Amino acid sequence: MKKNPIWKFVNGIGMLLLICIFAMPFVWMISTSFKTLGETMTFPPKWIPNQLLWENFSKAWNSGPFLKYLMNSTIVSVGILILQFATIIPAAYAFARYRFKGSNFFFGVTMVTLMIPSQLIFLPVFLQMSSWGLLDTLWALILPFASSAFGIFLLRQSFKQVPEELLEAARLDQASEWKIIMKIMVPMAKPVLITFGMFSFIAHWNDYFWPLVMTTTDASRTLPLGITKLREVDGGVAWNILMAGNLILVIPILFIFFFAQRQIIRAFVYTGVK
Amino acid sequence: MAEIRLVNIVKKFDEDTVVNNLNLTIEDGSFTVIVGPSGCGKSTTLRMIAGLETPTSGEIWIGDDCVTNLEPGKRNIAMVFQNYALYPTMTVRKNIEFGLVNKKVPKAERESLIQEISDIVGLTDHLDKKPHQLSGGQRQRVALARAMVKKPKVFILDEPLSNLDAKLRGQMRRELIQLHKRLGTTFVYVTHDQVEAMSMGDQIILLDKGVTQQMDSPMNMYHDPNNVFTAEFIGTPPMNILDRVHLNTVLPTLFENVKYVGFKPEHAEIIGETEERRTDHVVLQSEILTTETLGAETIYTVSNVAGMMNVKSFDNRIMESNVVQIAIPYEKLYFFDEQKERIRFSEKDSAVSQQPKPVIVGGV
Amino acid sequence: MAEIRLVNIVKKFDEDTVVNNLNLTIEDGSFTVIVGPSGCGKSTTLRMIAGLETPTSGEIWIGDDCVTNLEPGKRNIAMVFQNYALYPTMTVRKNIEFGLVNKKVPKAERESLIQEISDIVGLTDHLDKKPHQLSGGQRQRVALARAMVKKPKVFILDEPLSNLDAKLRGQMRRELIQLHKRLGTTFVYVTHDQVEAMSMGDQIILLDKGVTQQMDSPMNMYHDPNNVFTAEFIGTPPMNILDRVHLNTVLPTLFENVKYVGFKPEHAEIIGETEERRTDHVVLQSEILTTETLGAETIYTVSNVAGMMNVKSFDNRIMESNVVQIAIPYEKLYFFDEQKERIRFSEKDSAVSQQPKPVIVGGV
Amino acid sequence: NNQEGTGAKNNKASADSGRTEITYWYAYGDKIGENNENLVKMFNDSQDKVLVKAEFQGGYGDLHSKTQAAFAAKNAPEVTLNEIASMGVFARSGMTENLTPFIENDSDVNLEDFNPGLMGNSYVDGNIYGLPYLRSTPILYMNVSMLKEAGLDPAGPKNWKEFEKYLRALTVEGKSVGMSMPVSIWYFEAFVGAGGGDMLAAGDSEVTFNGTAGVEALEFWKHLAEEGILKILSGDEAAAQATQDFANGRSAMMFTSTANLTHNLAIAEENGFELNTAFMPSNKISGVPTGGANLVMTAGLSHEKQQAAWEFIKWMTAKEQTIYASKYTGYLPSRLSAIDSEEMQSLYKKIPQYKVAVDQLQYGKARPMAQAYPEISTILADEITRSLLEPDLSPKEALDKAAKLANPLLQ
Amino acid sequence: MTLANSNEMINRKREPSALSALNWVAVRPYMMVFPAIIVFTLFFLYPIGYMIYLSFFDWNFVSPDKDYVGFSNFTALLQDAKFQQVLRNTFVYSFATVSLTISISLLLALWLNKKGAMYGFVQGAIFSPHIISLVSISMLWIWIMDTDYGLLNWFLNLFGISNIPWLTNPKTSLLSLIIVAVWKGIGYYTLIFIAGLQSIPKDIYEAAALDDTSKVRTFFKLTLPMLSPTLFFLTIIGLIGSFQVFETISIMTKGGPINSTNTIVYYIYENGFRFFKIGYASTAGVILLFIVGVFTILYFKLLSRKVHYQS
Ligand SMILES: Nc1ncnc2c1ncn2[C@@H]1O[C@H](COP(=O)(O)OP(=O)(O)OP(=O)(O)O)[C@@H](O)[C@H]1O
Ligand SMILES: Nc1ncnc2c1ncn2[C@@H]1O[C@H](COP(=O)(O)OP(=O)(O)OP(=O)(O)O)[C@@H](O)[C@H]1O
Ligand SMILES: [Mg+2]
Ligand SMILES: [Mg+2]
Repeated sequence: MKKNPIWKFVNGIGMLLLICIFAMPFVWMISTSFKTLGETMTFPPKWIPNQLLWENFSKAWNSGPFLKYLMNSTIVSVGILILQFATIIPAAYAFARYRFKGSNFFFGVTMVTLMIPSQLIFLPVFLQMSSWGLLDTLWALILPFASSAFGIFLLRQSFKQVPEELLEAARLDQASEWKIIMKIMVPMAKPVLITFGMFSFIAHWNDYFWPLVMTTTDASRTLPLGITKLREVDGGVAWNILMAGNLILVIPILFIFFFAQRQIIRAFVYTGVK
Repeated sequence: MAEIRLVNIVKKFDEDTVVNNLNLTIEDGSFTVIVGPSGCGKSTTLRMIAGLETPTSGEIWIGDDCVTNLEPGKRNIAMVFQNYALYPTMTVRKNIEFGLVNKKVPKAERESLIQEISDIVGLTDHLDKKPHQLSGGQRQRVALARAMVKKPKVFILDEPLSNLDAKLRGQMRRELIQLHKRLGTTFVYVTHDQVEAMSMGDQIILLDKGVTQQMDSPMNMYHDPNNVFTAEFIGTPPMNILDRVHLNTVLPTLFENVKYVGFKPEHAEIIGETEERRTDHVVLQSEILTTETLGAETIYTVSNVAGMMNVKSFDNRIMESNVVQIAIPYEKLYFFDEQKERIRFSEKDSAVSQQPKPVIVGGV
Repeated sequence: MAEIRLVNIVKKFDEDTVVNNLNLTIEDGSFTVIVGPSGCGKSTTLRMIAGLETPTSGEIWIGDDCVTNLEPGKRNIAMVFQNYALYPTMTVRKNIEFGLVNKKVPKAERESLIQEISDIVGLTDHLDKKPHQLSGGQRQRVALARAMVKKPKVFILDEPLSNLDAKLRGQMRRELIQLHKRLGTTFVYVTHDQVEAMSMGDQIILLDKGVTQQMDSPMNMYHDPNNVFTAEFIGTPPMNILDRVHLNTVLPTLFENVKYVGFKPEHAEIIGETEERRTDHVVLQSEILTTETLGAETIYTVSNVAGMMNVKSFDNRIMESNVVQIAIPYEKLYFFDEQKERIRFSEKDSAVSQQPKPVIVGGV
Repeated sequence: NNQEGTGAKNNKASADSGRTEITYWYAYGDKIGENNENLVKMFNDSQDKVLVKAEFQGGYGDLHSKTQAAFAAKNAPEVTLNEIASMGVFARSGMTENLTPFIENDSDVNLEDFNPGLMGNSYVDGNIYGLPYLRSTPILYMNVSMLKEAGLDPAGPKNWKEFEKYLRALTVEGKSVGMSMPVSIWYFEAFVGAGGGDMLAAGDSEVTFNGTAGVEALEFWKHLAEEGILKILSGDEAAAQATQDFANGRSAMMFTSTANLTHNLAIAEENGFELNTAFMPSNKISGVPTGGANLVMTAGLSHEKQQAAWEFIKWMTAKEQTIYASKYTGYLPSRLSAIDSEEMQSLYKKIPQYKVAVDQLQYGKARPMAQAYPEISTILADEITRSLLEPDLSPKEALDKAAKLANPLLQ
Repeated sequence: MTLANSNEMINRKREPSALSALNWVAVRPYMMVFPAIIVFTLFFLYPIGYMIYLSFFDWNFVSPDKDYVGFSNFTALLQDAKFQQVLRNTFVYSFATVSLTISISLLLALWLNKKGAMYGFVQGAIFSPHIISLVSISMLWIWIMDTDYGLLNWFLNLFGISNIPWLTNPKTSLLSLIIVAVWKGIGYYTLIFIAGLQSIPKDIYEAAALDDTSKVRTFFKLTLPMLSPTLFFLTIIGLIGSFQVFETISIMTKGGPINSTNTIVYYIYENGFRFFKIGYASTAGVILLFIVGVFTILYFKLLSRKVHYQS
């Protein structure tokens, strides 16, 4: 309650320390991405490189068809997002608002999905994709994630909190169920959708394992694979170029995050994730 | 014509009978208030009329159409919900417009309708705000506007004022009465507040446990209750109902079938302890427990041989002592039988006419 | 002794002055009600007394101690919050016990205190339930019990009844009055409902925009308002305040400094259109707009040359026509100056005494 | 899950252009990746019968996993790489094609020309399943500047004894250590080989690394580590760390693949010291494992595809391409004729460090190719690390324990 | 009124026959959940079934024959000392990660749950690791945790602490992975805790202040119970997530040194795709599924009932 100057000082120092602990690695990443190979190996570490070696970025960029990777990453992440929205919104609505035979069973199925790591199931999926001729296409990266159990769970929670009267008011206004979903439920769940969308986008943008398994050619590879290619060299690792590549991977996400940060807290306050 | 008739309506939730063989007629153009204690089935009845619930059995007619199984959107009914149920993500304009868009009303017509209605309810300046930016009274008006713009045959209002504070409630009450007058449409209004019911309705339907207790004009409801339930529900404070056995000394010669005797708080008079006895009154020696001064009137809670009761007095003199006598004229007594049904005697006061002299019961 | 004194209290939020140089004395053992419109600073004042806010300047005294900077827990004050602020994760018993444990009251003593208090408020059967399992009224009682068990010097209650429905509100109101009588402790009660204020308080403090408008007994508040604000705030419906200019034809000879004239709705009488003129009355030809029948009384909203006004009548006869005359006795008029302050004339009726004959204004 | 016919996709693709299309999967990016891509392009330009599509697939581990999965899905590339220790697994599980008939029926191929030191892993059960492509061997890298400072011969140590002497001389308390060495089975194989031992018994019936040669090797390591003159590194990043130590002058020597020579020369230059290379130190005899990958053909291809794949493999391992790849990546030239070529010789003259590995190949040994060897390697590496970290755990005990765990895997 | 007329026309046209309307209402929920359920069935349930099936076979995944071996994979696996260590690692990792993350982020949330640009910035900063791919994070931390050249030891040296062989010593390697996981997770958890704190009504704190409650008691008796739904949501999500850890191990340690960081998913991957023991890997998968399933059921059935103090 009282603003003691000493407390204020300690508080400030503490926050600074926090920022250091959590942001320092990025500063390090940025710094390294501008260094020469020799500088990356010096000890004690150098914070500021002697000169800004911009060519690390072009080297990273040119180490593979990065434009293609970037496009693939975008198509996959956005495609997944669109499909997820298309599947989780109606499902969450049905789970939240209808009572129907088997709803518990279906919801159970959904929850089971939540606990399965992709490392466990990729082989059968791989064989299936192959038999459908979808291997090494973007479809193989998109389809398995066309829905999200976590998304359904979150969204159902937030749909449940929409008061019943609102739906009734809409029904009296002669709105179809579809219209109710799109015009009333979805706008009300917007913070949750944005948050979920952001997490989903981040997860798939950054995903390494699935594309690694499902793609065999550059035509369908995504950015994280392009980046690790920089590391898969038999011999010494060029950390400077690797970090430059990682920075290329991170920047779009950073951008999205600062756009969506406000929504996240709100989303959790609203749904009261419980 | 938009007369609403409920014929033998029964509504069960699982095994719970919430509405039991209800028969109602709500006249076209009337302002009908459904009133009753919490949980008595008011909302359920309303929701069946609106089509938001389907009755277990029975029929609902609006005008000449049997609407029992018609979708809510098709009944030409507008509803105002207790907490307004405004669409929180839409502006006031969009809220009002939503139903019109669904009905495929052309844009130009929508515009002019919105203009017209928002003028009426005084929202013109707020059309581009969202509900959370509005005060309680303004929200209420948006809910009304949204209902009105559809030009429905019937307005249904489920406790629309219960979220407002006393002052605003009084004001909105008057506005609603005037609105009804202006539109001339049927209003069905639900409340559990009898003051609201009394002050607003042309016709009051009093429900208890899904059964109609009385369907009457406010004045009759007040002055001529059919049973103890009505008598105890209507009035601030409501009628005092005394068990006959406590009155045996004061009114020993009542008819056998009279089980309860009631009187209205304002019909009792407080007379000083020492004041002389009155002959045509029941007089009870009492102790004043609390005094609520409401300005023009004062309500005393008193305790006496027959229990606790309220007395309402319009003169504001200060009592010198807590021990007083209260006097109720015989002619103002109401009588009820064992089933708590009103006993009406053909001739006034006949129930106590045989009583030669009143007796004051001693002690408190 | 637990007299509470606020001395030159100022409270600002950022640049917003919410309470402006407030001086108050709340007498020991009194039931003081702070009343005023929403946002006037009632809660802020209360919270400063409780120690939940620190005043920007000024001093707060409880008894002989200056508590301005004392922690809330050390002030020996108990507070009942508007939405009760019960600890939702604890049972009723734990809720009541919580403060005692903090005070290190021994277990056996706690047990007996809880027993005693829960008996008083009638919660004995619910001690092991959690708040969400209780009804509104029961929760309210838990909040009270939690406050009472600490045996505080002062009870502070911030709109404790506003979440209850009308019926329960009435009942709880009476229970609180009785509780105050029994305990004899200082009660500071906040409400924005003047009916509540009138019916409960020994002393009423009327605030507006952080400034005291009047501090008085309920009866004085009602019959002898200091200014237009008080007059318009108290009473259901409140006093009608008319601008003098509209009355020039009816009351042409008023003193210059009188700017507003007021009368209470219950002091006006409705007389048929054709009834004879009265000499010692202001008579206004009016049209009845709405009629609210409340049982014992009826409130008419009428419109006439001086605007809209309310008339309260205790006889329930039905009007044959909407066009009536209302008559207000001169002696029941109140006068206010340009600053809306009351003008009290030394001799009764002197303001209109020079008036030889009343004039009826025509037209509606 | 049986292998009748090949991937439908590939057959279809070949129909239209007139050229037989085949896919080739390779591992690693950077220089190695470029080398692969360049060679494939050259091959495609050099003829008009076969069209090869080259695809990067990660490290050797990823490449292997994906090849298997693709094979199970009947989608495998026609040509791929097998890390040499995995030759056996792929061949024995029927994933790769026996190349012997192709070699026998093809007069262009002279098996004699392949460096015999590199051929050990080409044979599985007497048949050839792959031809050496990008191959390496561990060699000793030395910081000559530090060697000179310590008054040592820049030519490097010959045997274990000299090796120990070097280490001791190069260790300066608090400043530098003789060598940083990751616990790597590859180097362990070199030390066991130098002691005249083998990792597995003939026929892969049981492990023999807990024999005298093995125990001696580990005892030597442990002794050096305890002296503080050999810094043992463990974990996945050990190799990178060793490089870093070396680059910074914190260690004077290191073992690593010939393939890293280019990279390390660059680092030495940037950090201003002179770099030399030498044989792995010998003990009783000289014997070094080789590393890298062989080119293999997937099993079950159509005749047409087989021919195309064979053409490609043959071309890739031909003299000119061997020279190209070796110069581009620093890997060993696998053909004797390539070594003798003028181009290579002039390179060796210019950068003599390259030659060391080639010369060392005369002692080259095959790596074990048992199916369980990858798993055995992990087990062994764990136990070796444990023995080096825990003073009380004797090398013999540790190796016996590893043997006990590993032997069942061989059955 | 023309408006009313046109409406009636539209109504009549759109009105479906009673029967089909009824059917549609009954079918509608299924139509709504089916797209999602189909995705789950094809890409999660079927593979799981297949995995369970494979756990009864000995198979190297390319050879045409699968040998049916009954439960012997299970018995072998459960007796395998390495697998036992893997399970132990997994549990240590999961419980340490979750409990550390939760307790630290709860403290941070209490501290940072204030208004002001600075606090918002710090919240954003500590959340930022969550948005970066695990691959990048792993590479970054390999380097930070390098024994001789790493930032972390360099920093500790400033305080006179000698080099710690973070990733290269079996004693500290698992701890290192835990540190990375905690570092990455704290921001996300803190944000959710802050949201949870903000939904606690202020007035109960005021009530507690009037009850003369100490800070510590307020925290344990009010804040913590009020946060319990959030707490358990995070616990279960955290546990499930940490049971599935893969990337950091695959990139930072490959399960080593001496198997000290090998956890179950990595073990499955290693056995299936490095050692070609599909049956064994599938069996481990079934065991993982079982463990995660137990925790999930525990959450949904038991704890949620106790924890949710409302309705
Ligand atoms: N969907 C439902 N399922 C089961 N029971 C219900 C349902 N809706 C209402 N009820 C029960 O039906 C009874 C009547 O409810 P209803 O809402 O009509 O009461 P009400 O008169 O409107 O009360 P209030 O004044 O509190 O709004 C209550 O006992 C309630 O518990
Ligand atoms: N923490 C705060 N920060 C800024 N302004 C505040 C704060 N608390 C109250 N106010 C402002 O102070 C004024 C008085 O608030 P207060 O809560 O005392 O009103 P009130 O009389 O209790 O009203 P109500 O009857 O609506 O409860 C309001 O305008 C309010 O917006
Ligand atoms: Mg209701
Ligand atoms: Mg307030």
